[in-house]
Amino acid sequence: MKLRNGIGIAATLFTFACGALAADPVKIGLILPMTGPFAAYGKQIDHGVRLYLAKHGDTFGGRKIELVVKDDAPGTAGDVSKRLAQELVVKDKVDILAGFGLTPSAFAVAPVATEAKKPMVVMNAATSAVTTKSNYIVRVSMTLPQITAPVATWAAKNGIKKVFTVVADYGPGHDAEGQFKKTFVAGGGEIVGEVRVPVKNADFAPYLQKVKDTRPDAVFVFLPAGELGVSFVKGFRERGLEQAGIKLIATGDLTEEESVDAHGDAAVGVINSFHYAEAHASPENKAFTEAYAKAYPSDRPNFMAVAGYDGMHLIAEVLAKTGGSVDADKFVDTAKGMKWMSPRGPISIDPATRDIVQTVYVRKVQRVGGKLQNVEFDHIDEFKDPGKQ
Amino acid sequence: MTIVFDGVAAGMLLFLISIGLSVTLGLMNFVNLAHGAFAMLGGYVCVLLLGQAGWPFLLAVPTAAAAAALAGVVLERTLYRRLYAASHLDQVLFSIGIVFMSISAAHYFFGARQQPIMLPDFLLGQFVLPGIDVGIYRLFLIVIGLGLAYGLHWMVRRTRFGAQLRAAVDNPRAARGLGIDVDRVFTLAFALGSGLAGLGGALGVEMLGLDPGFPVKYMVYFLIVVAVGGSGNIHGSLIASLMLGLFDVCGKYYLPQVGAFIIYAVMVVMLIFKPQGLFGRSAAK
Amino acid sequence: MTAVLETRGLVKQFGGFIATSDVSLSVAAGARHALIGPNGAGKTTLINLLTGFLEPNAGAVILKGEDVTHLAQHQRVKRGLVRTFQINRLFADMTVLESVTLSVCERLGYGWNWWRPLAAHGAAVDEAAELLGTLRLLDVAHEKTRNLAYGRQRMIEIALALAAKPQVLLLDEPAAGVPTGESRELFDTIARLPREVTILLIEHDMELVFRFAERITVLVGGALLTEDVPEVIAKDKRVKEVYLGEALHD
Amino acid sequence: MTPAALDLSPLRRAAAWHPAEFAFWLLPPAAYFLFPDYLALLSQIAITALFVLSLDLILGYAGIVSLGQAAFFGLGAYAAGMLGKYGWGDPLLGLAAAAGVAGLIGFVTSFLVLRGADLTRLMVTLGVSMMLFEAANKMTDITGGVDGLQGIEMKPIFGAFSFDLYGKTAYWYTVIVLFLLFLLARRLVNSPFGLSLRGIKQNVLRMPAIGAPVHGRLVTIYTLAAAYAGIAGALLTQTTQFASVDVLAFNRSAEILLILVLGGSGSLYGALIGTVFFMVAHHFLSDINPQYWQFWLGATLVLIVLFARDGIMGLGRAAVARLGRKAP
Repeated sequence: MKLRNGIGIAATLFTFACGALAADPVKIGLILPMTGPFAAYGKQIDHGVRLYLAKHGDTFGGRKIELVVKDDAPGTAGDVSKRLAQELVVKDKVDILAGFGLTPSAFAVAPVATEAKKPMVVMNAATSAVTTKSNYIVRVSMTLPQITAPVATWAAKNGIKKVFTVVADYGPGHDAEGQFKKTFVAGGGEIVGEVRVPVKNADFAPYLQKVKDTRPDAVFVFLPAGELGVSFVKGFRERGLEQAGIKLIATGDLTEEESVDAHGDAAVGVINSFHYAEAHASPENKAFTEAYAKAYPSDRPNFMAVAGYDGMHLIAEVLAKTGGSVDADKFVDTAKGMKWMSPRGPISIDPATRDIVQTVYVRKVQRVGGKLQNVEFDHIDEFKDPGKQ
Repeated sequence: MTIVFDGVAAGMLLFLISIGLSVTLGLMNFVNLAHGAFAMLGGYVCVLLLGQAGWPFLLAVPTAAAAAALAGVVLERTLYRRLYAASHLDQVLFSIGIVFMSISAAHYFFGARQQPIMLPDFLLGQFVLPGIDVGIYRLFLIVIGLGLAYGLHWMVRRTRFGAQLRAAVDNPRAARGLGIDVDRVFTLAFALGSGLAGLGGALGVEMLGLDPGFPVKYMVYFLIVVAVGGSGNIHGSLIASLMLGLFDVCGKYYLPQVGAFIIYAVMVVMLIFKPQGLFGRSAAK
Repeated sequence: MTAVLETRGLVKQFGGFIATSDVSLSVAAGARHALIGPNGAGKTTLINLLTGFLEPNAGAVILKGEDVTHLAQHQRVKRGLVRTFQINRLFADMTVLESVTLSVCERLGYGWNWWRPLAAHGAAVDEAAELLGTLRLLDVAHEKTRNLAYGRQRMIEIALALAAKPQVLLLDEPAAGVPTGESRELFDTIARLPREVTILLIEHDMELVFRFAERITVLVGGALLTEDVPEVIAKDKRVKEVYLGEALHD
Repeated sequence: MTPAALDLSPLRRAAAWHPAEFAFWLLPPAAYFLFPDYLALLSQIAITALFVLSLDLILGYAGIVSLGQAAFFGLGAYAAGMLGKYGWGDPLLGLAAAAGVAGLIGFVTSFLVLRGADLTRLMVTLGVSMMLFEAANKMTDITGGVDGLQGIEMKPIFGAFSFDLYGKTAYWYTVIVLFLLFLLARRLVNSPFGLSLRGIKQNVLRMPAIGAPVHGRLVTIYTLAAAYAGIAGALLTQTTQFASVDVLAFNRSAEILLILVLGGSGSLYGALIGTVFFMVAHHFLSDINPQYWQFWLGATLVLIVLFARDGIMGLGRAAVARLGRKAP
């Protein structure tokens, strides 16, 4: 009796185990800043990921997707991100690490991905070197040089000879400054002044006055999205730099959809280069923006939401192709060279660097149907990260 | 010249956003780090009235200040008054708690994004005088700042309320003995402090932006002004703000490499030579 | 008798107000010397100048023949010049034994010892306990200072000073605020101190002063008015006028 | 010599090990076996506890308010990081260097910081740490800026125990360092030196009048606390192989102040228990409610200030006292 029972239990357990194996969900650990100064990043990426799952179902390659979100606020503290990654791997037993609002977070987690052999899908962190930190990293967002170079090229080609650069005084700012200078000077332009402004800066008056006094053809700005950009653009208008014949050119994060409304009409006319605009005209984007508006009526989709969406797409496609395998090497091999039509346009994963290759657009801020939009008027196709060349 | 004007305007903005703290910290001797939370409230009220309700700017700003003052009264009546006798450290922690709660609440109600603000046309742009470009909004800030400084100074020094307030702070028991309603005086003073915070917040949105992180982002600036100015001193705060604004703007214009250093360096140097602040009362608790 | 503590032409100004004006005072070794004067005469300022809490604008303080004018307070304490305060300055959250042991430790130079626990410094603890015995504070040795009655706290104020083994003890109104019965006990304790300890006393209660002091200095408006033995001071018309004037003002 | 009437045992008991303390220190080894999945969090708790301890030494014992302790934490973190980057990745060497650098800067800045009253100290410590932050942020080439110092390689401890993914080595390493430094702090606060610090905190004006050199004592403890904070920073770098300018950020200084008050300042165990409580609450609240957990943190703070002034340790003591009254 006892023995039979024992066998019965064992058998039941066995079937359970097998059944569980087949339907075992794929766990994705999303490490994002959900509070603190970069809370908006986490929110947008989270929205993008969930929107994808809502639209395309949550089962790929026969396995259900399960998300575990961890808040690594403030997002700049690598130690926190790393600890969360360790926990996700060790305790929550996730199969894939994803998210990463800011570069330090991605840098700190990279060794965990390598050691634990987990694929790591970077959905924002934009410093060029991120993908070199682990062979399991795939990036679906952008790199800073990638979105900086096109506006420099455009400026050099369109009669802008002298540029004054204004960047936030921190790592990414220094990178943007370097890339702009490199591309712009190579294109025949001249940098007539450069200034690095503190990240906590209440007043741009002295810098703007300096720009005005120097009288360049244009001023190039890179500032973290948020009140700095707003303050700069408003100051630019107030001080009459436009009337003094100075153009405002920037990377697209200055006027990305989430913060452009805070600029108001001051932003109209800003020329910038970026990889995604809500106003991008394509059926994919139309479907995406409509679904987004329905799911999150109080927010506007921006590049981070799209990166979350595309990151999830990449994971889904890989799972479908590998039949649900989450082996890191297999995952990365499958992801390499993958091409698809994203809401932002055609994109692919560079097989050599595992970094994203995409079309970068040159846009101008305009009012479209009462909303401030970045309207694309030029583009560079299949643009690779120039920071790695 | 333009740089000097900008420096004065920047200083005036510092003065506007920190003067409320001069009242609570300086006059009432309460380290209210939640000052920025009241300022944020003023900012949000102002933005909502302008954007959603379409009120005119000049009406929305005082309403924002009134809303912050009202919130100040409510909180003072329920919570703050229990801590008047507590140590500075307790007050710091208590008000940091309020800051955290306000950040989360703002996040909940308004989201994480920057709030837009549209100034009326007559405050936009600048006009050019020989040798100096005058930003109209900056000029507006300077005028309001000077008006406030004068008004407050007059109120504290010349009115009955000011005298009662000073008496109540210096020696509450004696003040009570003189028939002053100390509780009421403190409530009013706290309302004044938070109302001024709200006013500063509303006027500052244009230049400082507004998102849930506001109370923390600018906390350091409020404190610097009050610490350098010496607590409890309207014209001390004014002069400290103007000095910091001028140093900061000129430093950034002429020595942009030094950047954010200047404001901290100025503060530390000043405090080393004048530990009580520029015009401090040495009788701090 | 030689002077153990002297001042020469001490001047202290606060802004335009002259708190101490050209005070030259001499306290003999072993003296029971009192410093009196109406409110605002500058007695406490003078004590603050003697102990180094304030620095004089001019003049010198000489302790046992050494010019200590520019020494820090704790260095003067090390040289035997110790004071009590008019308003208690105690360690509210320490036990009485801890407070006094702290003072003893500082004198014995244990204050920098950071490895062995307090209890292991037997000599210091024993000495503190003995002092508590003399001052009849043993029963509250393990009580926190803040929990004691005012009279006993006043006694601790003196214990802290005595633990520093003063050669010159400056007592700033030791009986201030103490009920009469207790103040008598307090003065008995002071009177029992050995003659090696020179005492300079500031006191308002004239009865106590005349019972205790063997020499009295009168200070008015920051300046010395007169100095003599109690019998002479008691008859001095100027002194009476000064106190009468104060009485009228009150 | 001692009068027979006086029983000295309360004084001895103050420095002797209480059974509850032994029990407390059994927790870290127990946690290793009970929560093997949480070792990374537990190591960070140990590191934060050490950092809070450094603040407790100056604030809780000597009464120096500071909003700039992250300056020393960051210096230590960078000292260890730099060594690791340029090939001297031995962890113990890193700790020593971190303590040295942070202690040296602590010593130098103590002369600025120790002037003035509370508010002045608050602002000067803040100012000093902000300037350090700005300097590190400017020197991206050296510090790696916000992106972090690249290429930190840590050698195994004693050449035998390397840092692993599960955080086992990191855990034992941080806990042992914390324990040793706690022992040192415990000796210190129970010594005459510690007593003199309490004296300074309780009545700074009396201390010179009993012959204590107040300034010298404060400089000493400030320097020592800086070294403690530096070691905590070094531990963070070594266990995460990561250091960015964030280690110098203002919110770290503010956070440990909160933790210390939550736990109860002026008590070493207050610092430790406060850290455990805060970090665990933070961890679970932010898991449950990642966006709004700060609200509950704020509410807790307000309640503590209003109703439980001495923090968790104070509540504990009150509870023990009440039990004690009821029991006999």
